[in-house]
Amino acid sequence: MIKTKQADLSRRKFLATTGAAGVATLASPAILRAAGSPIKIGMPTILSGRVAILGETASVGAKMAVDTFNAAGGIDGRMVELVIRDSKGKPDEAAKVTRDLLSSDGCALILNGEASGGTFAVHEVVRDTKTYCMHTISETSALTADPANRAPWVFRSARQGIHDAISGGLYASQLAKAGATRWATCSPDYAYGRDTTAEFMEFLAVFAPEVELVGETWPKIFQPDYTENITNLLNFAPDALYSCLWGGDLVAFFDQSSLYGLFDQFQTVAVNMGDVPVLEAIKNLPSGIHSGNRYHKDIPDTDANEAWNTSFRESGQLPTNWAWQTYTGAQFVLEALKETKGETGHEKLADATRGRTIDSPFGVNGTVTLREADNTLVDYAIGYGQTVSEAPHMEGFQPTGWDVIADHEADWMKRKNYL
Amino acid sequence: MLRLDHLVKKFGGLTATNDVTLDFPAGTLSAIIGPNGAGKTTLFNQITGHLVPTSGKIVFAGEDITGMKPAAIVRKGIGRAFQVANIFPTMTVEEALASAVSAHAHAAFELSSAFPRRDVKTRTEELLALLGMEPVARRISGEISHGDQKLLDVGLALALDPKLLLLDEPAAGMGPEERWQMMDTVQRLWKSQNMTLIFIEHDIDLVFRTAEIIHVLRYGAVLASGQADEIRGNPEVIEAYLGSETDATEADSREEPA
Amino acid sequence: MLNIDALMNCFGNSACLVTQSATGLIIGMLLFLVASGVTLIFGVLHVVNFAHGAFYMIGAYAAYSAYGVTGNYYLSVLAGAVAAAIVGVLFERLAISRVYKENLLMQLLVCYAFVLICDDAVKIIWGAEYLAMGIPSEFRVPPLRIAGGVVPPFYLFLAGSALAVAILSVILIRYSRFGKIVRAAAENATMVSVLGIRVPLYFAALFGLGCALAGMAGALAAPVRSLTPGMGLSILIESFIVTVIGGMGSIPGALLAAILLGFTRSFGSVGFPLFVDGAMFLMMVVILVFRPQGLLGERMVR
Amino acid sequence: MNLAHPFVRAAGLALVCFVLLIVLALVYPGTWLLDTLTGLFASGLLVMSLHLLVGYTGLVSFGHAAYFASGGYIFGMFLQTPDIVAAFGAWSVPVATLLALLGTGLFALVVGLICARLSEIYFAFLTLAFQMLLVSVIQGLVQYTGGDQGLMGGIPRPEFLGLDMVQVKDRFVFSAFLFLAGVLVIRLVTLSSLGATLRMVRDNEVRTAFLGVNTYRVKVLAFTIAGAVAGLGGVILAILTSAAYPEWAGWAVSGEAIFTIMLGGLHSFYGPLVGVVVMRFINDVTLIYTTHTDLAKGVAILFVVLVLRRGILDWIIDLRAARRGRKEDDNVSRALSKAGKEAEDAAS
Repeated sequence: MIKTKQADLSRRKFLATTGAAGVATLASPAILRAAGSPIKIGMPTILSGRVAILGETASVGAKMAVDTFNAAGGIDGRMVELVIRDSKGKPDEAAKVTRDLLSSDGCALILNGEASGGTFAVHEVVRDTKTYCMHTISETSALTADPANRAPWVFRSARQGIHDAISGGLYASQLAKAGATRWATCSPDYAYGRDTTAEFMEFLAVFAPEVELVGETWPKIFQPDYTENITNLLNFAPDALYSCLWGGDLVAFFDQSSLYGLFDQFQTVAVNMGDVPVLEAIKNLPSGIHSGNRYHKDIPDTDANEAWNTSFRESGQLPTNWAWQTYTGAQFVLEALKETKGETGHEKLADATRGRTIDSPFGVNGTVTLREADNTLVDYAIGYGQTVSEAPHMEGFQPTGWDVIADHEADWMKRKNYL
Repeated sequence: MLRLDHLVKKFGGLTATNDVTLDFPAGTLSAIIGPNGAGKTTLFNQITGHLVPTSGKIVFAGEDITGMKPAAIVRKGIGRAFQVANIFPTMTVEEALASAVSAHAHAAFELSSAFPRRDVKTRTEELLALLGMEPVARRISGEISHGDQKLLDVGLALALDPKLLLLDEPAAGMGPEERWQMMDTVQRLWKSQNMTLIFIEHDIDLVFRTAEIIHVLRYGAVLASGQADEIRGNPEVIEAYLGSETDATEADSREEPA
Repeated sequence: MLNIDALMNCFGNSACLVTQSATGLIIGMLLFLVASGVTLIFGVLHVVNFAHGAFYMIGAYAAYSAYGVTGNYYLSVLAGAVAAAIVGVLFERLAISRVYKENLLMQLLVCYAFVLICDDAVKIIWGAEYLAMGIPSEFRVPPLRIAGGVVPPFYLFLAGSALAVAILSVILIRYSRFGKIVRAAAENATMVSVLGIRVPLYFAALFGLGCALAGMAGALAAPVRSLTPGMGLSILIESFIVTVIGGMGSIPGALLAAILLGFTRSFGSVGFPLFVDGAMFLMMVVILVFRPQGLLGERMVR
Repeated sequence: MNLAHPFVRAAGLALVCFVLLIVLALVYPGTWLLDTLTGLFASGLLVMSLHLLVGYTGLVSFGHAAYFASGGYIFGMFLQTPDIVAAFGAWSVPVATLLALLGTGLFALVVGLICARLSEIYFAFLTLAFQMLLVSVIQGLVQYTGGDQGLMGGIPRPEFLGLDMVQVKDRFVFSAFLFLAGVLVIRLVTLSSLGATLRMVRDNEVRTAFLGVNTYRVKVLAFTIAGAVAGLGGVILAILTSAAYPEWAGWAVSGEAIFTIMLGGLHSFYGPLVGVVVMRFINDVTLIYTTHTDLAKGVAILFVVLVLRRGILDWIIDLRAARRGRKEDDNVSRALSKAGKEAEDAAS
């Protein structure tokens, strides 16, 4: 039931925009539903710009889940249809696209494939319109951790920054113990970059109190030239660098940094390095960069993961962090739809989603769960390793246990007054 | 009404206005003539505040207006029309005149009245009649004939009810027939509006026929002043200007049509 | 927001001073190359080329493709410049030349349309996702150390060639027969065409030259910047800041302003890291308010 | 009441439109059209107010989006302050709207005082620079503006006069009111004596000064009014999206607004509104076939600028005028030939 984007849009959009527009569209969702027509899931994601490749893989991930579901008969024969739209990675565009998906495309719920910037915009829309929503990409902790942001019918199937920070802090404390005590940071200047960096440094200090922050530099998101940031890092003369740059920005940063021999001068922890397309795009990948796992076919090293990896690659794309997260998010949504028998009311769907555990190739123990307390994903494989210049590009992986994460996360929430 | 007192304007090494002292009594119709580059327009620009004199004084209605801004000088009651018709090309004739009247009626910033205000409309209709422009009132200013555009320019200046009106070559760029008509209109306006009028013209015949008093400029300085007969008989003027530029007989023969 | 200490420390430390100064010059030179194209076109044709960033992008993408085929970086840079020049001449002939006499608004719109079309065309030809060209092998060498400061040889090459090409084109405009004809035609096109010279071709060539400078800048920078549709925007804005600060139409002004901006970026990131962009716009505002003709501009404005 | 008075007619038209829109809201069963129109109201005020500058005063501002964003931010930041909302209660939204209008007007006044001294291209660049400066300020003051994320956490919009801004219909009615009020203000300006002065400045600034008008003040005044009305547009969008984003002040918004005016028609009052609708149409129709909407927009611009050489509404008006002209010619020639025939008949 997955059609191409264009074909998908055409009928609906055409109705919406030609003369008679109004009445026809207005009436249609109800009629279609009565006739057992497909349930539409709207998906805003980034399909242009420097991170378009991630948006593409997210689309493939969501489609995989929906295809499998429809092939297995859907909801008693009723199909599910994805409507995917380019949000261009801009918050205002993401908000606009989401509203359009709901009001002119007749989507009943949102599978949000936007990065952090746009996610908060989408979040406002679904809170405002009381629409069931699954955020699949944003890792910004405050999205679900801060009670002020929560909405009971909104979920997150992505990693959470705080989980990575605990895992990364624990891992990096070993570097600190080995003498790397002077740290600098270079992260993108927006919510995700600021929050993630602050959380990482916070936990690094928890596990290795001797660490000192000697300087930070904040390039703008999608900044073309990092020269001034790089030379600034040289001036800080740290023992180690932390960066949460990602996608094309990370590639450009690495290419430019290599001219300055940056990676010979200190240790580098680049949390988003572990995405396969990024690893392959950097033309001369330095070895020994520390990175979190984003998506890796050997983490966890199971048959299910291996099989998923193989079938994903049939799309012609390389699997990414965005891909598994969107796939997982779509799985949760579909399971919930099945339980409500296709009803899309936000409360009903939310009740069917909250606290649910599903089988997953990405779970440490073969399952992942949407934690009941804060509607966020737990039990996914998480840990740190090092890059190597040859495929599979990652080695020395050290997983972090979820008991450790849970303890520290609880402490952190207390410190933040989130509890 | 207007007195220029030892007016000097220098551009670098060039003296455009050289110690000009002139008096324009109230209610007179004067002309300033002189060959190209004699400094006629420069003189006007100083009177209207577009240029600041290097030295000397400009006194209007007993008040020293030297160095004032153009807009302030306009409000004192000096109106001006330009050598090249200086109009509002996309507005209709009626609209342009009404806008000028409106500005004069202190309504330029008025938001409370619809345009044109009733008194503005009445005055605009008077002006249109005075100028004889009713037939083209609804046409776009940029699309009417050259002569009408010049007339509109004069009309814009008249809209300000000036005590003193300066016309810079009102008949420039027109055919012979039109020129005579234009000067007749100027004379008629002057008579009916009870104002002081100064115009620049380099066509000596038009000047002799129209003006009461004539001032001849050369190289920025006053060469001669007087009534038509005095100027006509002044040997210096004949030598410097008349003899060299116009043929006397030809000029005489042109006095016929009216 | 302000970190005077860090700035003072940097001035007192030769390593930091050398590194940051070099950074300023590197950023400045590339900007100068782009801005000199803008200012050249404005100075002669009096057209504000709002589409200049698109030519930067075209240069970068053309270089990427050429590098893929030839594997030769220098050839790729040439290809980038040539591609931008060709598109520039076509754009001038088909669109911009029709609005030379129109007002600013029309020129702006034509350029805006061209930028939209180019960005989507790039998406169609090269795809929407980022591309990375990678650093040519001859430049994969350790950076130079000068008085404790760090300077990569690749950037030396980049800044050097940018400066050289920009200056060469100025000499071309000022002293060659081509330059003299173009400038004369800009003053009085009718007179020059009476002499039997086909003025439109000369205008097109000059426009193409300006675009080639942008294209070359894009090609030069391609190895270290990830290529995306719309990548021309930020460099366009910066080069306009440079052009306005230096004075519209003044090449020496553009050089001065480009270096000024480069240093603002490099030392600003030490002293006031969060307000670097703001500082650039503020400089532009101050210049426009107090000296609208720019630092070295000659045209009277008001 | 004088029904022939232009002000009365304009206000009457606005009132009729308002009633029609309320009826639409009542009978329309869904949300799509209402939300779409609400969005169009926001961009409508942006382009209509810019048109007052570009079309009526001849001031090409590249930075008009700054005032649009300013309206949205003032509105949002005011309502996101709990103490203020507690103090104003049910009047919070109207007060915030008024504040956004006045605050934006003040902001535009300050910028206008600086920019109006410059001519053409330098004016354009300076307005652009102020817009960019505003974007960096918004992005820099993270703790107040949410930086690049925009105003996060939603904008509280307490119910007032029985209107709840979370409801599509209520929100639509209030936005329609703001929109019509904004358009009416601009309409009254263009119909007033000030409007005539604006057109004089556009046509010939020097001559206007020579009629004793302080043209600098005229330009500043136009800039201020246009800015304030644009701010009202920002308020509508902030109500619709329950947020405000720095992109609203971006150059792309300004650029698209200028294009929308040109597309619709520079010389007719309602041209920009036609432009807004057509723009949305181009966007939605091209989305059916391709994601490359920019390409379609670019081609449309080139067509309008290079082929039509005027906006759509201007083109239609000119076309009708030309046809009427031809008709008159026809009448004349018919009359002439008739006269000729009669003369022939008489002769024979």
